[in-house]
Amino acid sequence: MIAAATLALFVAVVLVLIRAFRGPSLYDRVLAVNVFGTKTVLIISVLGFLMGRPEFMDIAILYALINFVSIIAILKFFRYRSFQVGLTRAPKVPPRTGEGEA
Amino acid sequence: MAELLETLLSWFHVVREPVGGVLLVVGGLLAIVGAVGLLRFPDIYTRLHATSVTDTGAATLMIVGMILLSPTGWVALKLVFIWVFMFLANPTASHAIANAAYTAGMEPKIGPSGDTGEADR
Amino acid sequence: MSVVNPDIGVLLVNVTLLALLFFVAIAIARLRSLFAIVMLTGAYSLISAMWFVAVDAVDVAFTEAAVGAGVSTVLMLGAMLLTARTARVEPNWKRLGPLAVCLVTGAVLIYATIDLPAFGDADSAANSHVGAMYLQRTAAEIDIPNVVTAVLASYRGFDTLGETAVVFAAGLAVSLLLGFGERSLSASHKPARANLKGVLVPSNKSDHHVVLRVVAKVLIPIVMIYALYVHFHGELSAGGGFQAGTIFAVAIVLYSLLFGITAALDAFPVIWARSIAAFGVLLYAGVGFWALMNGGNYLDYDFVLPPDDPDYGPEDANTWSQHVGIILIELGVLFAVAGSLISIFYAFAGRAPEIRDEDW
Amino acid sequence: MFEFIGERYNYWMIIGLMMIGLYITFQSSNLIKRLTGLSIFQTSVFLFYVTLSKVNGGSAPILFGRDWKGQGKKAEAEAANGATGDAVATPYGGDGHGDAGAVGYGPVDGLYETYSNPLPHVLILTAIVVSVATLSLGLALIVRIREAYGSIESDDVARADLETALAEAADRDESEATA
Repeated sequence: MIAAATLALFVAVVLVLIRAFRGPSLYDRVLAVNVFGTKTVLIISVLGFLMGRPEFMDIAILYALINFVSIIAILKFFRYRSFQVGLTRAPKVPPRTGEGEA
Repeated sequence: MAELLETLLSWFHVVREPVGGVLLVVGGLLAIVGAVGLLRFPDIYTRLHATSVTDTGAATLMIVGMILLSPTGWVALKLVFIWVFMFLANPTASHAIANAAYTAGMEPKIGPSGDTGEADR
Repeated sequence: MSVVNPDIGVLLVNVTLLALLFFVAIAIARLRSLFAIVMLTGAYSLISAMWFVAVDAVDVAFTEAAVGAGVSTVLMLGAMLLTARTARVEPNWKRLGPLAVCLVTGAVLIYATIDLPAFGDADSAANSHVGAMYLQRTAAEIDIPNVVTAVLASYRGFDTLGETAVVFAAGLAVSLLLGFGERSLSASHKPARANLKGVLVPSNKSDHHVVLRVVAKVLIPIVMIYALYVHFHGELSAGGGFQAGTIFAVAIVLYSLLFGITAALDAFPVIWARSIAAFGVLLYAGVGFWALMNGGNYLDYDFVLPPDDPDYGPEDANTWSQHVGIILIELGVLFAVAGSLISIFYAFAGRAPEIRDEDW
Repeated sequence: MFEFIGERYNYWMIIGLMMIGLYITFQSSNLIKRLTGLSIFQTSVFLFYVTLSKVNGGSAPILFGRDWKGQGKKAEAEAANGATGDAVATPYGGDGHGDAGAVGYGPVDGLYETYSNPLPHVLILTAIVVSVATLSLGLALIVRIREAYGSIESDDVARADLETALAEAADRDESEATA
């Protein structure tokens, strides 16, 4: 059963990779890599069970936590062309110079 | 009451492994369905739809299956954490991608079916 | 949990994952959009983390996950913001020379693999001498279950000190090249909103990003606590200072991406990043000197807390003292890695992009 | 034959990756793409080390089961009672693997379970963090090159350098001629 589930996940991963290769738009690639990340979480967990020592789940927790950091970086990359401004209105700090959004 | 609990527990130990295995396999099939949707659907929005729905579904099924299979409580607890974090982070990422694609001016494909969306490469 | 035959399953996973890595690498070689290359590099990192898990290197997989899931993608994108987005097309004849060199080198190397030990050979030279000795001795001498942490922190502490110093030096060099992020404080910077064709679009409601802000407010503290868990759990299971430092840096990067670099500089000033990086290296080296002052060798943790015993010598195992030494130097690694990576990120993010529209 | 391929498949794939990285580094004139190629090359070295550390039937080098819980006072008490069981633990004994069944299998002397080799893991774990630090250093240099030359294609940079050198030489000749 576990082996069958691993196999199914690998098939899914290959299909997702094909989408990442083909594009066509940049957002398709981003989406494919994001889906790839969630599949990685599942594969790492299942591999632990497959190998008989499922206590190394921590790596999967890590991916589940911080995999969307790169998605937010990409969002900023395309929308703002800068990592400097926040995604929100200016936070409540004394403004130093022309920070925040226009 | 105690007897009932004991019976339930013994039942649980009998069905644990088969039910966990079946959930794992069903989750894996759902993951494949989502990936096929990602591959075959015509534009970014439909692809997002296919993957974000099936991804959380597949993750839930597989994680519940693994919780049933897990040998110790710690492993089950870690799996619960994975589930919670995925439920927080996955829809957020989908939202961010959809938002970015929309504000960048990506148009949804509207028209008769059969247009695979590869033409505008 | 008995499985059919663990070796067969692991072997198949190994074969599949390496083939996937190979195809991703070929795709990277063929693309010229730098953005697509960065995305595929992310996928490459994910596949290699899976492969590390499949061949039992869980600590390595942890490090690859911590580095690949956030830091390296963000740094590549940050550099692309300051440079260009596409690579130029190369004429075809220019590919022939490199291709020939690579084919010949590859053929020579593949010929050499005939002499290498078989995959999984327990009796190979690499696996039988010093590696086996670490496995045998760790439980008695260091008294922690994670042999990788024991080797990293205690048996080969010199190596790790060197690596920590290299990370610190790289962080320092990047800061010297690009600045410490102070530029962002003086730059009056107006965010450009652009669509795919480079046309500025007017601001609208979706700019507030309520979803991202709320979720990040929940997740950033969890990421930081998780970094501490990884750090202090590193002696019992996979994890340790390198991973925890990277995860902590990712939390700061996430905060900075969502709330702006000015807010991040208020929450975690550059001087803190610089200071903890230097403090970490000094703490690590100081533990070595402390052991030296107590009569042992440099970085000999048996002498971190020596008992009041005139006959105490290098042959006595003192696992409590080892524990204290390992905790101290792991803290040093945590501080050095987190501080260096945060100041590297500030250096890239703090520079105002001067990208031209034709490069975009 | 099949066994031979199975035993060396990893090496061949890793060499393939290494050559792809080398090819990208040689062929591309874009400096960021070059760094990507270099990091693929670097990763292939990591994969090679970790491949060497795998032991058949082994698991992650984190002690578990009897190897870990049997340690300490309980094990000493058991040893005092002479109840250590069949395989008597002999720490520090031998320099390699016992002959537990087939060649190339079985735990290290003095241990009950089989583990993979921890040493390459340690080397690669630190190398990954160092690799991201050095990658960022390379990217910082590229950013400065872009600011100085206005391009990150190495051909352009070389041409600009050549033009500057020629102009300087011409200036020097001129000033020498006037002097």
